[in-house]
Amino acid sequence: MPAEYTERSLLRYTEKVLELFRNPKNMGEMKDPTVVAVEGDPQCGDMFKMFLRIENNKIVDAKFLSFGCAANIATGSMTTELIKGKSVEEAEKLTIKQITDALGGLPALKMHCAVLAYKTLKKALQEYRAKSGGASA
Amino acid sequence: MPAEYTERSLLRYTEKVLELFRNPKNMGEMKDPTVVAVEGDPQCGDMFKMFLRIENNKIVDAKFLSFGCAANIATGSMTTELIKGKSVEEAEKLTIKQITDALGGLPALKMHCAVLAYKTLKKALQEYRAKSGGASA
Amino acid sequence: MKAYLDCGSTTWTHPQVVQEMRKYMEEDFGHPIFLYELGTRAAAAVDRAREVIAHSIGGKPEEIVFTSGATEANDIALRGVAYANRNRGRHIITTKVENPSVLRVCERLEKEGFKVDYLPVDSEGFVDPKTVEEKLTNETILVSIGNVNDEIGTIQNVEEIVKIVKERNQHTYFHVNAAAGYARVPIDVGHMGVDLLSISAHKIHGPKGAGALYVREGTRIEPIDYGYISLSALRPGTENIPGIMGFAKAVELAFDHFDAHIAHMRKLQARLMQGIEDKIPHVVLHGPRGEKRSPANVNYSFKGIEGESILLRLDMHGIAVATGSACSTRKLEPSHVLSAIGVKPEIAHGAIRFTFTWLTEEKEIDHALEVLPRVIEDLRRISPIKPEEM
Amino acid sequence: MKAYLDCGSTTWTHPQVVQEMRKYMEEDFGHPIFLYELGTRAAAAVDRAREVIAHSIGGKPEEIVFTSGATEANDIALRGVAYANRNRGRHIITTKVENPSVLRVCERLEKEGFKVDYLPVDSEGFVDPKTVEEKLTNETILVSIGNVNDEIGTIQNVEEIVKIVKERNQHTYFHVNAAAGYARVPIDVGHMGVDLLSISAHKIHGPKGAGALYVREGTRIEPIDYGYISLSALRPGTENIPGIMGFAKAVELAFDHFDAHIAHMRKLQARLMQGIEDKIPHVVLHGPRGEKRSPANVNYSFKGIEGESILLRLDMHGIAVATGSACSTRKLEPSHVLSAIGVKPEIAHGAIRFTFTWLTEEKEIDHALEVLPRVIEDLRRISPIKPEEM
Ligand SMILES: Cc1ncc(COP(=O)(O)O)c(C=O)c1O
Ligand SMILES: Cc1ncc(COP(=O)(O)O)c(C=O)c1O
Repeated sequence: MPAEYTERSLLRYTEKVLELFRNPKNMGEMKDPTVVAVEGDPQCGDMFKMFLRIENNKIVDAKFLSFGCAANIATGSMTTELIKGKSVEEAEKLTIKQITDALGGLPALKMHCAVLAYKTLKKALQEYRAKSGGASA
Repeated sequence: MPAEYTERSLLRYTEKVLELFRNPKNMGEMKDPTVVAVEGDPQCGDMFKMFLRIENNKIVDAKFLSFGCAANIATGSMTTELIKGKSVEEAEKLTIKQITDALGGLPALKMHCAVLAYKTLKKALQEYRAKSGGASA
Repeated sequence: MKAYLDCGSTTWTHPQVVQEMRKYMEEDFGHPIFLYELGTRAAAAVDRAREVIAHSIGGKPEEIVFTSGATEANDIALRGVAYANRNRGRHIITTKVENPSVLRVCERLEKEGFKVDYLPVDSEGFVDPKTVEEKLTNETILVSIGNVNDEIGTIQNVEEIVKIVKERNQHTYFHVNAAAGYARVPIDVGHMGVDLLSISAHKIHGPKGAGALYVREGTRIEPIDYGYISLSALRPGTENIPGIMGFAKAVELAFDHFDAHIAHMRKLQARLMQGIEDKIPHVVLHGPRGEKRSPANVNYSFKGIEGESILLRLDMHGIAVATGSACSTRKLEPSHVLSAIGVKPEIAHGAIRFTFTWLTEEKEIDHALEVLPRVIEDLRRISPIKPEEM
Repeated sequence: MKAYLDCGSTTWTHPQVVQEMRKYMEEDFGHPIFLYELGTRAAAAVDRAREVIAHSIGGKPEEIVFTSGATEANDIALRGVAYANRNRGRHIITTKVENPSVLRVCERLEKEGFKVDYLPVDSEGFVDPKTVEEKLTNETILVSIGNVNDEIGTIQNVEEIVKIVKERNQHTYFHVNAAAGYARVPIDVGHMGVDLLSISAHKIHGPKGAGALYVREGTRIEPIDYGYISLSALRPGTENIPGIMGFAKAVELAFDHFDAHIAHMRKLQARLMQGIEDKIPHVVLHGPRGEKRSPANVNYSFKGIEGESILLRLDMHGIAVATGSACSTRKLEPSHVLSAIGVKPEIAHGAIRFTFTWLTEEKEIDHALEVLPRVIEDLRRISPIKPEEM
């Protein structure tokens, strides 16, 4: 049977996603971040803002704001959790798959929300490199 | 909505029909009938046999046998009831509508069963006329 | 405390309905086509159900075709009439704000060579009868317009539109998808002059899997499905008798105190709207106010935040609501209804629909009104967008 | 004393099934597409039902499509596959003894330009696999054969026929209407090699209005109905969740002691056949004897009298049976199945079908055996035809 006729799992969240939606981590504004990046567009349904505080090339804190769905919020929580305490190089190596795997998977239709958080992180790291003059490894 | 799409009443019997099916009148063989007639064909699903005893141009008794459905049996009962005690002329004037009206109506699909009893009566009366040399009025 | 405020999607089945169904599952369970007593009892029961349902919309019992729901009723109405009348013309008129169960069928008919016009609506969701008039041609065989919009509650002026259609051509059929309006607003097929009308049991505390299509006597229509014919050639298959009987019981319960039910829903509606507008800033009402809005529907956007997040937060407090297009969350596009009335996408994304029935309790509304302001505030705090700047 | 011996037409709903349905009507009544808790519970429930039903036929959960019954499942299977594969060919093979829910769809497809071959059967209702082989062409896209005949209980050798079909062309799809065979004979879609298989809940003490179509992964099929899509695009409309859950519960109950159930039915069958043949002269058995007959079916003609009269007489004693073509009494033609096995019309008219399940009690059979000889004798006395001369 063609996949398009069994759409039952296209929208379901894993327990992990729902847990991170209900009790998000690292949510909120950050005062004096080293770098801030915004991605997305409210017209398209979501917008994501990431704050990083980087000291000695290490991400000592990460926070985010989200105008988005549960997938967006959960991915933001997971992404910031995964990079906190890591070096900028390590954070640059983080893949989208690592994030979604850590979430126990995302419904196919919600993948673009995960990508948004990831893109914002990439943008923030690039900005940091540009600012600090360092190139990515 | 075209009638063919609402067939709910095409097969339902009236209480009167069911009553005459459960307790048929004039059913069985007759010894020494004045005239006997058979109509129908078991291959077509029904066969009807009518016995009439006629004295002085009056139908003093009528009986029937049926290889048929409830409509057939009920119509046989009603037809024989309606002609008993009548003159041959009166019986000849009996219409199919009088019979089915007396039954409270028949489902459209079962009309041909009513017609069979009626046809058998007509045949029996014709036979009687032929036998007794008298013509119908 | 719980608050089920998504009755527009589906409702719980009334215990008396369940009781009625049980009778036709455990006792009078016969197949209605057979002549033995169990069969005739089933058939007689279906006849009674037909009467109850016909009566509730002003039709005749023999004009009721039982279906598995409004989706199927709409499909039979639209394709059944289109196929049976294609030799008279291939033009159909509907609106941009119909339920997907109408729109998807229209799109299918377009693929099969029919021409469909999707009428625009104004900012409150109303069809301008003049736009219907403009689109009518000699080829128009069918017009399909829902009497109540399921998302924003707009009560369409069906009667006036029917008049325009029928004045232009007596033989243009008029279909109404009344799934969202049934038992919420008065319906009389004679008075309205409609030829076909779809309703669904599970929106009125009847069972899922039961619905009906009213088909005016004489309407040219043909089946779209084929197979074993039990009571109706327009809808093959063994009848869902318990579903049908449960549906009829739900109709009785819904229409028994119809005026009181409406008054109750109007009271809930006023309380909810007042509460939201008093307690929460930066909200946008979708759909009309007052008499022309279904008494069972409230729909607001909460600026700066996204609907799914609101929905899931409310769910954490036992409150069930719908968001965006209640029927097409899968598409991740802003609701087609909100788009059609001109709501900007970023506002549409924050739309929450609250729907209730005559059985919804005031304390459910109050619970929602207690929780909602906190949820909105929390989500706004973590949003990068400022509601006052939208 | 009553005896319900028309389980092939429909069955009563098991009280545990009703109990299960009540749960999904009054408590977990949510719409499965929505993300709040009530919705996800409903969706999870449907997933569980899918597993139970898939397991019972050896399929995978995602290969189950819920329908409103076998009629709809057959229609989706036949037209869905025909439409999706019409570019590969327009030839379909079925048999003369299929249920009307298959035959009517085939006739429809003929009208739409498909060519359908209706295979003959032998005097016991068996298809000769060679006749299938002879009819297969490069144009053959679909073969549809029921595994058990609903009128005369013939258990078809589906496996062998599938092998022939697949050897000739891997891409010719094989559909089985298993409405009459499900829970009566073992079914394993993997072992049988079939691509599509239809089942119905109300024949196994589940609810009316629920059925399923098994569709093997990768099968080219398209919807035949359109509208609001909830969980499955192949079958639009809000799912009948209570029906689906009741269906799954019925499946559990039916398959829990499957072997014991079969043994019980075999015992009832032997008792009924022995009793009829011992007590009533001039009877004719329709369909095979022994292993190759469904354990749930007995079908005899009583010469010289007509089936409807027998049915109504038995009904006076609380006994429900079917006559002639159980599914087409409306046509007043002798059963197409009895015609196909060569039974003369005058014999076919006196055919009575007795069907039961694992829940039928021995005393029901005994009651029938007590009443039946008297009824037959009474009716023969008032028939103008002598049974010994037929
Ligand atoms: C306006 C409207 N039409 C049709 C439907 C579909 O009805 P059903 O669920 O009975 O198929 C719905 C509900 O989903 C609806 O709200
Ligand atoms: C063999 C067979 N196929 C199909 C059907 C139709 O199934 P349903 O009543 O679920 O539509 C029946 C019963 O009526 C049947 O016996």
